[in-house]
Amino acid sequence: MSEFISPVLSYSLLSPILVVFAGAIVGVLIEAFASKSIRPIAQISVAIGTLVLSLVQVWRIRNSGSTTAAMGSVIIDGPGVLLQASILIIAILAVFLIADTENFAAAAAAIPGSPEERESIARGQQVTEVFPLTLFAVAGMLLFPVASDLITLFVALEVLSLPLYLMAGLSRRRRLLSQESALKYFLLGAFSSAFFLFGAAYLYGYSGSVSFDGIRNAVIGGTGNDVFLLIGIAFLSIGLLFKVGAVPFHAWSPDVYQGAPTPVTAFMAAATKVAAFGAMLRIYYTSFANAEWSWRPLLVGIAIITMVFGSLVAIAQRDVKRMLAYSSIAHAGFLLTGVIALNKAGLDASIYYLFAYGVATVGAFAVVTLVRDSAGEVTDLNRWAGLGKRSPWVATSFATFLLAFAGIPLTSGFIGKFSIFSAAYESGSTAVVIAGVLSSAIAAFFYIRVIVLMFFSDPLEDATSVVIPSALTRITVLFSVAITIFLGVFPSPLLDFISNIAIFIR
Amino acid sequence: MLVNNGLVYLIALPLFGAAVLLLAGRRADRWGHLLATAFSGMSFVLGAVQFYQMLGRSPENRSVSQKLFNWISVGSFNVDAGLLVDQLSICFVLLITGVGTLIHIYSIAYMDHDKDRRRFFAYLNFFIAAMLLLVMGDSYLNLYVGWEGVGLASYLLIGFWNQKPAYATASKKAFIANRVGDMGLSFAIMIAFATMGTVSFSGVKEAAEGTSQGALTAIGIMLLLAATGKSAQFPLQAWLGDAMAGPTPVSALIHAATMVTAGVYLITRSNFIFDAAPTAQLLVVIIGAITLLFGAIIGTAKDDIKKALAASTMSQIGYMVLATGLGPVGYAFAIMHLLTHGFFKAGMFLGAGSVMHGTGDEVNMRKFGGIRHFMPVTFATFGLGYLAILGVPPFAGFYSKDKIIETAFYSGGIKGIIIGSVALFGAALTAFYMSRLMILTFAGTPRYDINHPPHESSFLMLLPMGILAIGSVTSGFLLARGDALVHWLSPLFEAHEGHGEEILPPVVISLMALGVVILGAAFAWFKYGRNPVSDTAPTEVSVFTRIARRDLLQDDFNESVFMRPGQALTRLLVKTDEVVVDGTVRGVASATLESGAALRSTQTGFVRSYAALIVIGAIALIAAIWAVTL
Amino acid sequence: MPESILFWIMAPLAVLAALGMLLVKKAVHSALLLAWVMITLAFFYIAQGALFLGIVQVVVYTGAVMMLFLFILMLVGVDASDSLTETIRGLRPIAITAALGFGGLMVSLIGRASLGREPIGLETANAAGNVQGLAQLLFSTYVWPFEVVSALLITAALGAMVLAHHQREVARPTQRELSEQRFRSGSLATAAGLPGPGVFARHNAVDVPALLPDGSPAPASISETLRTRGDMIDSSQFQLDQINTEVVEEK
Amino acid sequence: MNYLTLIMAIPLFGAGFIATLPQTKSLLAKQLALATTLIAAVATILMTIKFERSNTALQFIESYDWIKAFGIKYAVGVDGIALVLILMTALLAPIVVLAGWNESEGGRWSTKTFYILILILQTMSFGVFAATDVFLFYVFFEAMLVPVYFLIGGYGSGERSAAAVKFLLYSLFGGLLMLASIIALYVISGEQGGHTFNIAALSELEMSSTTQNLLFLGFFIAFAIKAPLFPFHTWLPDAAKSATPGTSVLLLGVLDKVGTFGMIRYCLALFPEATKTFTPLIITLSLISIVYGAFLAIGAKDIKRLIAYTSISHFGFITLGIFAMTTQGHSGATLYMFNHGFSTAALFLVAGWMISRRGSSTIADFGGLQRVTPIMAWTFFIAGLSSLALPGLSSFVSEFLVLVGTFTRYPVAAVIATFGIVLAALYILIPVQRALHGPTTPGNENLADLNLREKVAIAPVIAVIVLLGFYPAPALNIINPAAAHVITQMGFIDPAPTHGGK
Amino acid sequence: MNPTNYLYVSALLFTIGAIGVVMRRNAIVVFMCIELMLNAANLSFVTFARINGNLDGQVVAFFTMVVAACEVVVGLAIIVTIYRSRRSASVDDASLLKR
Repeated sequence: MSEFISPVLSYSLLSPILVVFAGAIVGVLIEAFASKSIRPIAQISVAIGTLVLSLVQVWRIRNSGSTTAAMGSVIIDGPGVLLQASILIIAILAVFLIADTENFAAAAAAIPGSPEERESIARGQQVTEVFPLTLFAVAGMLLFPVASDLITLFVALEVLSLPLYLMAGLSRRRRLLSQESALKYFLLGAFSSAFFLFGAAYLYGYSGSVSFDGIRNAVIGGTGNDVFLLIGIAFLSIGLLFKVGAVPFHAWSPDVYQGAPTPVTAFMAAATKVAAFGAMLRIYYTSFANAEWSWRPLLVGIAIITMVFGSLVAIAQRDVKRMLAYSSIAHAGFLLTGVIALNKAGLDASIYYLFAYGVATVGAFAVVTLVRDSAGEVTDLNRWAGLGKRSPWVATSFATFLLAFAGIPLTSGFIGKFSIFSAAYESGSTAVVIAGVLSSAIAAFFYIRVIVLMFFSDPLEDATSVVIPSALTRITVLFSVAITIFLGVFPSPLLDFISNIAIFIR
Repeated sequence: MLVNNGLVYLIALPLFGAAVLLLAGRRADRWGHLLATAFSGMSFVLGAVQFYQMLGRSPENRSVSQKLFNWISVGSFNVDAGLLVDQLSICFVLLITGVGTLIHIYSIAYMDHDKDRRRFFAYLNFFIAAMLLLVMGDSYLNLYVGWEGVGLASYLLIGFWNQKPAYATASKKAFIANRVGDMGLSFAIMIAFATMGTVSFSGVKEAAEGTSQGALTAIGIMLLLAATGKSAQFPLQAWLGDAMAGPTPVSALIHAATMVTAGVYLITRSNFIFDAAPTAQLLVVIIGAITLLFGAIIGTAKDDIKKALAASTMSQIGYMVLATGLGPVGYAFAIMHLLTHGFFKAGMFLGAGSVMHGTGDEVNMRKFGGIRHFMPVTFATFGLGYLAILGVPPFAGFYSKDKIIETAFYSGGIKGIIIGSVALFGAALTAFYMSRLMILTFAGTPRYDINHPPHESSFLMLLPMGILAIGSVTSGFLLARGDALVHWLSPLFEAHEGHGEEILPPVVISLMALGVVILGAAFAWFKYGRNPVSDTAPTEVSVFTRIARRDLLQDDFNESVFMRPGQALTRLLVKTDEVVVDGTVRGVASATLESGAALRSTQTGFVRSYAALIVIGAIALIAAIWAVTL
Repeated sequence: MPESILFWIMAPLAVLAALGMLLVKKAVHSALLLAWVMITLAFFYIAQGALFLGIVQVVVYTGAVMMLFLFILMLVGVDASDSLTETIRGLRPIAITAALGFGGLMVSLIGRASLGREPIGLETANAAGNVQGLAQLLFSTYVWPFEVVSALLITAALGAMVLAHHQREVARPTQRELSEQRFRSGSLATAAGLPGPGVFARHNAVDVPALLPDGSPAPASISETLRTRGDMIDSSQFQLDQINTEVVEEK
Repeated sequence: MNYLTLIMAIPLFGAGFIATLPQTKSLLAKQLALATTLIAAVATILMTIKFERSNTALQFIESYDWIKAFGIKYAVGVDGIALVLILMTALLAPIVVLAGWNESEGGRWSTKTFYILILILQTMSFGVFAATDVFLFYVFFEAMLVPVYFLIGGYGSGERSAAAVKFLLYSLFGGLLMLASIIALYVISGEQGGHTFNIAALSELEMSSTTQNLLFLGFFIAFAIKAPLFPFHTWLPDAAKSATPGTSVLLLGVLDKVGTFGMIRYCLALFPEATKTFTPLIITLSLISIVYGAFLAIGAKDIKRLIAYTSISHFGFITLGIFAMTTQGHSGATLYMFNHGFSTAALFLVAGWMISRRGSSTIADFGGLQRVTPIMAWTFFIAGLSSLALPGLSSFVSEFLVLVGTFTRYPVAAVIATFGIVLAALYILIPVQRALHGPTTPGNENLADLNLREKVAIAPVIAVIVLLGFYPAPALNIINPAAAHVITQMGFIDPAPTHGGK
Repeated sequence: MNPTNYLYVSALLFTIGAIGVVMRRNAIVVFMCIELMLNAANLSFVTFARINGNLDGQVVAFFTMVVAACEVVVGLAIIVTIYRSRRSASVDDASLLKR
């Protein structure tokens, strides 16, 4: 028996993740021991403090690169750091939304409509467990794109997923829908993890190793045929594609986006996408890069179907959250072109796109939380009619995000689309670029329809009102707008920053 | 070539007058007509001075030019805004400004009661300017500007009383017909530029030598098309009758004396092209011959005094065009007839206007009769014009028309006989319808409302009529004496060797012409002079008469061949645009929407079907793997 | 050799049990069949040199996880049986085709696969004992995910708390408070407590209201939860004259 | 001095300034907008004076790095073609503001917003003509859709939001096709010595003919939609009908020119071979546009739609001139763009006044206006004459140059196009007859004639129309060298006279 | 004995699990089917561990069990919550969110 090697962990490189874990545990302890009255403020402070601290840590390690930060389970490198930073920024914005009142169930365990629930609402309660749950999810997301073996990847996947399953069911209003979305998310999520795991098994079988590097070596110097490799790639991809919401593994996302509390939707739509694409980029760019002949055509097909499907179905939506969900499906298709590109430009573009898209998404959902009537959020698009007249600033912000999604110049979305499509074209994937351009045209259709509705339609009788945004929500919206426009007009600093440090190390 | 920097004032004065009258608005109502008349008169004086100076120079040095500025210059396409006055132009200048000024004077009285008289004079001045530009431009493109300018003036004047929809339509019709002709002028210019690289008269004349027959023929035919439009020649003649909607002085000036003769000017001016393109020249003759008869036949059937005169104009211009088609020998005669016709036809139109003025704007000759008793001066001046147009010696028409008939006969072979006979027959018809007109109007028993007898017009109207009548009497003699005009113009044309084959002595032809004129007049006398005339047109008439009354079906033809199909095409295209072109756009949009709605149904809400979707996706992936690893 | 015998006996049984899981109506039967499959797998693990896993499989999976399942099944109604008729149109044929296609393709693919190397076996790896080998990996190479898994456990606990734990908003009233409340409520009718459910001698389940002296049912005798849910049985059907008293003699 | 940046900045500053005003100060907003546009116009005129006419190179060049990672620069510069279009934009803007003094009042939003949008649009328009970086051009090209969209949808009439959406989607679709081509160019440039968007550098790329053809189409369709060319025109009548007259002027006068300008600047310069390949097709489309647009104008019942259709016909001429590849055609087409801006402005503004007085845009609702409102009728008539290219008015020079330039290379095309001038007479004179002539339609007896503000607004337009008709040299002198340069660059030589000649 | 046989079994079990998810309506049974799929994956891991001669696969299987246990807790909590709200554990009843 070989000697036991004591594990060495590089705490400084892991500190962003560790800080978040620690914050989550502090949150749990607050739940356990703090009195109800101070819980909300304490939780918010801890959550935001944790995330900011973690962001600071990320900044400090931005130029470090290491494959041995956690005994080979984690690789800290440029792309990882950038993605972690993106996740953290998005998470901070999302936490601002989560911290706003009126979003989460008063008592999640109470039966909807029961006296107990009424009692809790009357007492002004709100579940505060969402904060530690959020932090756990963030921790999982931070780990997901830097994981460098299949075990860590799988564990991180579950760490980020489980809290989200739970959070989806915690809505204050329309709780049946919320719980339904939690159930759907959970069942399908678990289903897809099974595929993921099965794929991981075959990759392990093919390469004899669970580390990405081992798989890469096996791909390069593999003996025998590729059947196991291909099965492995296919099934592992199903798990990842499920997370990013690519067709045909997308079906959960509209339902979950609609049912979940809007701040949670914002969080998972933006941050999950970053994390999942981060992991995809790493694994496809490193482990599978030399087998690109096998997966690229498949991904091209999926990307095209995803873009077109997402754009087409979004047109038919009458609910703003569902529409954003389909839009996010379409964007998953666009982002897949970055994976397909398989070059440095594609990597840079994907990271840029993920950040820009994530921020705009959080902003868009933040606006959704503001449009309410007496029964809570109003997501029926027809009732958004005339919003521009009553709340021009809210409507203008939303329009900005929609224009960014549509890829209109001078918004971040345009630079993102341009860079990602040009990277894909550079790699020779012309078909996917053309499909992307065409579906952008389709997508513009429904973004513009919403703008028309807000600005050019007269308000309906049963007016929805826009709540005065709380300071935190206001920060989220304003920051998102500012970033969206700034990145559209002066993308250079970020682009240069990304291109300087975004290099995968092995 | 001499340069004279004063030429531009000829044009600038009336143009300035028009601008002042239009811009000053109602403020100029009181003195506007006088100013306009003065400007027109000054132009005439300038023209006369010019003419006088020309007379003092040797024939080769008579043309003067002025370069105003470089107008359009792109690559090798280089056109100056330049003026040219030569022996041909000066004839027109004098005619335009002279007759024009007379008509200005006439109109002061004629339009006295119209509250828009100022506007009328502005248009008249504008017309003078445009027409002068037409005849003074030194290139086809400059001519084109004047060409369309007179078209615009004509449009404005025909539609002067455009509150009547029919008049407005008439003006539009005139403009459109002219535009068709203008298209010909455009083509001609384009071909000229493409083949010769220049569009100035001198340049084209120079280059015509080395240019292929085909190109020249094409240019010639296109110029002819332009001429048919402007000069109301077949097949673009239909607008002229309707153009009588304008005030009568307009008909006299524009639609009798000057503008409609612009086609003759154009062909004459382009003699170097037609001389080198016999096919085009033959076509000119044919068009002229057809129009000559066409107008004459229409003239026989018209009861509207102005329309009868218009038909006569068309026919007379047919003579001129025919003459221009006869080559070097014909040009001078065409111009001569043009000038004499300018006098007598303008005079008759003014006379007709005077009659109308005296009878309360009645134009139906069947409502006249015996007017000579009430309007002796008008009768006298009109009668002199009548004799002139009939070609009775020694009145003006005798000198000009007989020459044309003669030249037609002498143009050679069977062609000469045919066109000569046509011209002769035209003369007979002319005699018939003009006599009919005279008889119906001035002779016979009164058919007007006895309670409102006609009255003679004012001096201001009678003065121009008198002057023109003098012209009708003397101009032919003056121009023909010693072949004055022929010699005057000869430096412009290719030298020609006398007449063609003289198949008959000139005297015989003159006698024949006189004979047929007497026959025609006599026939008219028998038909209208001896019997009382009904004050409504008889309805039981032959089909030929009916066709003649309908202007030989010219409008029916245009309507069924161009207008209706055009309207149908328009409707079809509007429909096409809506259903096919925009329909495709909307179809794509709605197909997108519908496919979105259809795909939406895959989202059933059942977790199990979502799971099935994932399984299907997985199967697709492994099926692909299965296929590639075979 | 013994392994093949084990395999060829256990594997078909496992597959059959798995298929049975799909086809049986009652969820609890499915659970038991699943437990069987898991135990089979435990055998397979042990047979393949994964002794530790085999034991953990039995302890954790079959023991803990499956018990949790059964527990929840009890909670939601152990009797509940699934109707197996398909209600979503077109799903069954798709599912069956998918099953055949998926299974067929997988089997065909695995049959076609080659690794280009012979199976090595775990003799070397397990040389120092399977548990020791695992431990070495777990606590050195994979110590990071091992630590991270703790987050998962906390999440699970937290989740269960959020969704299932009712935090009491008001202190539970004491016996004394309750009886004082009863007496002070104005009417003394309920001072002695509400009647208990059940029709004496005939049917005494909690969902059958007691009969009042006049023979009418007393809804107050039923738990409020059942009443609001509507799970109340009409007690009149248990009146003596309504009951079929015919005695059928057993043959 | 950085004129181009300056003139782009002026409206933007004005917009920013207006944005700070309170909602109620709408008069001040109007005055500020007018002042801003006037200042911009003066600056542009100064720039035009400074422009070296004989120099065919780009002038007033500025270039700064914008997005270094992609080699994108903020690079501007003008040649004669771009300059006249910028000048046209600068001159039209104050006129539009003055002419449409009250048109913001029926809108969905405040007056202030209206002028902010107008001024932003002006900046974008300057940018789109001045950009010498393809990416920068694209940014302006797309971004200028947004203010127009809000101008139509927010201040228009009738089915305004549907029209706005149709306009935006159609344009976006074209823009995206162009984006695909731009991406391809970017990638190809990267393969051939470094990513760049500089037009001059891009025009030297080596491409296979298939690539060139495809990329050409990407650009061309975008421009054909913008211009618009048959069969991509159907958005225009709807948009023009719904927009306010001032917006319509900017839409047809300025925005649509981007399409034809783009053809010269991008299609021709970047893809000379593909241009040659597609010339027959494009000439055919141009001819169809000329005739088809004219027929639809003849059949139009709505005055604004009519003007829109006439523009389709005119854009057919412009495209024809561009692809005739002769100096006359090119100069004519460019001059046509300039002139069309003014003649359409005149038509639309006067039509707008007529409509706002009558409350209807159906031609049949007018009649006899010449008696009631002579000045308005006259201005409309003159504008109409300019539209039908009457000699002596500015459009004639350009139209004739296009025809002559086309004839020397493609005689048949020129012949067909010439038929357009007859149709033009019809489509102008028919509405003139219906609206201005005839008896005064009941309800129109008391319409007011133009007031002083309106006269002041329209007078310069008419003046330009007349002056350039008689003396086009000032414009042609700027255009000619640039147009000739394009032709030379493309490797074309004007056909020599076939016979004789001097 | 050839370990590949275990792979066949694993694949079959995985298939059955997947189809079970599609075919069964009871949320708990659906979830059990997912567990079956995870077990199938585990079997593959163990088999591959044997083939490859290292213990990594077994470690993964071990992790899977832990993860699955957590997942079960969360999943069942959600199912119970739904059941309490709707009195039904059928996944088909939870279909308000659609289209």
